[in-house]
Amino acid sequence: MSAWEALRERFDLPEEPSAEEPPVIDVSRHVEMAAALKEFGFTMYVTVCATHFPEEAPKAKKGEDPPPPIPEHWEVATVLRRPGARSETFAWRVSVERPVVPTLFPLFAGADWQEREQYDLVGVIFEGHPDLRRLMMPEDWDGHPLRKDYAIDTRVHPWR
Amino acid sequence: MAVDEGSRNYEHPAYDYMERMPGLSLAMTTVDKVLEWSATNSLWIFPMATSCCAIEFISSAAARVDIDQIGSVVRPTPRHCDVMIVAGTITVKMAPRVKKLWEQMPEPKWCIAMGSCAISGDFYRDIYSVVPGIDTVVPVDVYIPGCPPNADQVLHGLERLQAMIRSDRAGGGMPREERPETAKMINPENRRVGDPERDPSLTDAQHDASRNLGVGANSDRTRDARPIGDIAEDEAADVRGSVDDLEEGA
Amino acid sequence: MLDNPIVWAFAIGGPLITFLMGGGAVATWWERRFAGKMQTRFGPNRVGPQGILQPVADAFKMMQKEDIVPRAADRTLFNLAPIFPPFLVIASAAVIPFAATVDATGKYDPTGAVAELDIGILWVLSMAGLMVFPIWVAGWSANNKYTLLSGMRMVAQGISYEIPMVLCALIPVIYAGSLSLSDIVAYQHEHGWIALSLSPSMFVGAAAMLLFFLTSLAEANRIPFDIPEAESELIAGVMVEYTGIKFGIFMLAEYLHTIVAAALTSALFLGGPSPLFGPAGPIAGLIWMLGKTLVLFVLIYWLRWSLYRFRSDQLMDLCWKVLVPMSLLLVMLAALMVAGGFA
Amino acid sequence: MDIEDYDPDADLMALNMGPQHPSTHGVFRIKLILDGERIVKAVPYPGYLHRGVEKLCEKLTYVQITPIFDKHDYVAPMTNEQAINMAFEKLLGLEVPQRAKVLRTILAELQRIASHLLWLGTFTLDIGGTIGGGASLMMYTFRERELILDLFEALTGCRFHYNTHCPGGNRHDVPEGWETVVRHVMDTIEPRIDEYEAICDSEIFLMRTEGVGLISPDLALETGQSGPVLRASGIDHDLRRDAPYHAYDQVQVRVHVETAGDCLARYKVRVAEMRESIRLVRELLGLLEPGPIVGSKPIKSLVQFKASGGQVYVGIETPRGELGTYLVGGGDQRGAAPYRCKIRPPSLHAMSVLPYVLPGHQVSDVVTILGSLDPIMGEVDR
Repeated sequence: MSAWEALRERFDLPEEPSAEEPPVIDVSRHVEMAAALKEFGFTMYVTVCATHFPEEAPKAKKGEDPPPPIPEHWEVATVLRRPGARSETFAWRVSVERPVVPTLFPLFAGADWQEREQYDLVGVIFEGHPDLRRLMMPEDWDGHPLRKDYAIDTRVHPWR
Repeated sequence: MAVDEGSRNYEHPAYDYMERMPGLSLAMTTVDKVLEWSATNSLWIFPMATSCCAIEFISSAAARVDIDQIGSVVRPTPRHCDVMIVAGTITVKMAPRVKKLWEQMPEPKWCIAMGSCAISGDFYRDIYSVVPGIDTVVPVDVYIPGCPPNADQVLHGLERLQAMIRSDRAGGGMPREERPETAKMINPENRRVGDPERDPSLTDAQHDASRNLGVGANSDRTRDARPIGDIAEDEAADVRGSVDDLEEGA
Repeated sequence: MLDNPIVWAFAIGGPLITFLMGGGAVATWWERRFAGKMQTRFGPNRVGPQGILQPVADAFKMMQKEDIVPRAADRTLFNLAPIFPPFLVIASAAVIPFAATVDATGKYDPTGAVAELDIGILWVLSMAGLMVFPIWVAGWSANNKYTLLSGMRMVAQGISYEIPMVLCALIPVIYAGSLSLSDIVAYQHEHGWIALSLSPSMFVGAAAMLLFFLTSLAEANRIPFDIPEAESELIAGVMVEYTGIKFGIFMLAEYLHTIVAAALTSALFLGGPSPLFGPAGPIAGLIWMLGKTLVLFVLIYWLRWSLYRFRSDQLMDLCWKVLVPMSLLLVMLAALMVAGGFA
Repeated sequence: MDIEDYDPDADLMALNMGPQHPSTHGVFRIKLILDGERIVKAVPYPGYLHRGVEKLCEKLTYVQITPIFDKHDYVAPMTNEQAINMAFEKLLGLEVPQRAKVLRTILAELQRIASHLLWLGTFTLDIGGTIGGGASLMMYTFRERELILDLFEALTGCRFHYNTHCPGGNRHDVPEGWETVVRHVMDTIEPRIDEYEAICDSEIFLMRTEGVGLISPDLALETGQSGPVLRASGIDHDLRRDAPYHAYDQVQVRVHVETAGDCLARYKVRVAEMRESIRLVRELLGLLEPGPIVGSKPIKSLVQFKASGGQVYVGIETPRGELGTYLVGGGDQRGAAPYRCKIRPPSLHAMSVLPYVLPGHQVSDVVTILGSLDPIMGEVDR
């Protein structure tokens, strides 16, 4: 039985895994999902990717009222891997309106630096992370460079 | 040139003695020739090797090229070196260290920017964390273009530097290449935290943001098995003054 | 006139110091060429024939460099420390006989030492023991954590390795029954070299020579014992903060130390100027002495460019758990040999 | 463990290694709290080479991104190009022709040999010192590495930073006689690996590496180790065999696993991988059949490829471990550029194990352990 089948009922996943669309689950079940997968053999922490989606107004169709704007939100995708023969990955997403996501550090020590990096660059707070400092940028840097409203050439520091 | 080079006209005090000593001043030309010969043929290198170019720089010390031919040795401490070769991208976080290490080198000293990242930032030049050219931080004498330059180009760059030093000693001055756009690239939009010129509202907003999102509230530990201490202990070590914020020799 | 010890000291000491200094300088060039050949590189080859003027260029360049004393350093000690290492090394070379004369009666008389002390070995070993101090002072006074660690390592290593070194140096003393290096050489001329005679005592002698050679490598900070100057972790050891010619003096002292260690080993265990075959005149003695020194010197650099380095605790383990007991055992064996009349 | 709790009377010293240090493999800073020479605590500070690659990827089109990926792991650019281009191909739904697949696999294996050669040289440099035996071995390994770089130069025109992969295929087909030269180079390198082993089979090398830097299998998995570090800890996992991509399903990859988990085991795994790569290159050269090397859509313009808003993750086995790319497609509005590109660098995970491993070791072991993890700071910091 594949991991997908085992977890489908419990987490309301779609019928078939999609190659391009990792399932979105509720943020309250984020840690539960990781724990369930870890029990299922997905013991290797691969990556976490936080993406910033600023507020966006979709294009209105002709003759219709413009649809309501999509509010600013963050998506945090997590990938785990089952090591060994016929290794496979499992990815899922959580979507949040405030950039606060529970940490996976108690489950996977490898989440330590990856989450610090996402906090540093995207500004997502991993709640419960014991040591959430900036990893890449200097400690006194302003802003989170990978947010979409952060201009690419915003240099905060004078460097000499 | 964006970098103040007023302090670069270094002359060893021995020259002064030699000029005043009767008789020896006649031999100045010969002595100066010997000194120039020795200075150009013993350029010891401090490798500010950060990224890709560092690998090619190591190759230049290896079998095919071997910069040891012209007497260049790589020494790991800036105090022993004559030439700083900046090989690789320098970031905003690293630039103060480069500056400090440059200042730790004894005069007379020269700087070579190796590779397009060190010269102009390459295609990282517009990125928030990258210094667009090391010549905004330290004065550069020789540029070795390439991404990365081949190993033999490093040897060629050193030989160009030798020619420059000879020209300088002969009174021709140090011919150097300039990048005119350097000067206007050094003013950042925002000031560093703690800088009096910084807009206080920025600092307040940052504090508010972190407080609202609960960064400080999260610092209690969740795992007992973790062998390293948490951030508070780390800070404590800093407060006790036991940390040299920057390396002395490294 | 040469009977006057002061005239003698100048007559011999001047050439000796010149030779050692020049030899130290040439050694730097030679080592770089040698390393180049070992590593399929060229090595310095631009200044002078085969790049032999490279040490001259390096020395003049170092003299031109700015002299930096770190603000936090202890200025007096920092400036004082580089003076002593070459002084101590040359002083310890003063008692090594570099040649020998044979008078009409056939009496072999090693000579050529600046001062023929009766306690020659004691002098050499005490000078070697003093070497720890300038290096520790250099490490301490620079007020840098890397130099401090390096100085501490140097003290620990120097003091520990002195013990097996002294014990191994005792074995020629036991055999020859004298503390004078000239007497030891004369004994070896008569009875065969301590490390290479055809008697039962040879095994003890050869083992003692091996241990003595190893410990003198440690005293001279050569690989595999160069943890005080472990540049992959401690950057450049105690020399991190020294600029220009002060650093150059330290470097020179290291090379001198190597030469003197090789000369001492050959005098103590390989007969010094005593020839293996052929005539035993002063010139032949000088050539033999230099030849033996050169062979050991090449060996040191051969080892240096092929071996890795110990960790500091492993170094101490090696000293206290292996070298000290072994050298004690060797001393006892040597005493038994002498008592049993084998030597 | 709190410093004060550890020993109130101890005179602890904080030693700052880096960011510019001869043995940190680039600009890496690590703060060591020392008790004498013993490490009580180690705090790493990466980020001195953060070049904002991920932000830059959002500004460029799919075709433009490949040369940037060359630079982020500058010791193995070939495998980096493959990682990002495989992610593009999955997102854009492009097929790679058979010849390009085999060629990519050959290039990846050659790159693995070159990367491990460089690692061996720098590792022994850390143990033996820049003036010592380590430097000698480093010169030898660089001599052999140059041979492989020459192969790449003949193929792409560059010593590194090749930009030879593109979405859907390769740019450069092999020149005439290239296969013969590859075989010749393999024949040259193979006996030399035995020589390196003979050099490293010395008592001092074993003393410095055996039992040093132990990483248990649990710790290795939990901290997300991959590649040789993981295999040295006894986990039998290699993406080339377990999740084959390119032409790895057409050959049999033998995975070398060591159980000790120390620096010596990592050394053994990498040396065995070099031999295995030589064998694979020879086998793969036989599979290189004539055919196109670019897929159905040769590149004509920079904005040719448009992706939906999908999200994909692709991980491949580089010399350092699993290099993955998490791509968020551009969607309708920014179709020609990725919306978000997250790189999963193996070196970052390798370095994050340092605080767990270093305490209890000596200062000299720091460089040994750091070197045995084979970190590339360009990859850690990006």
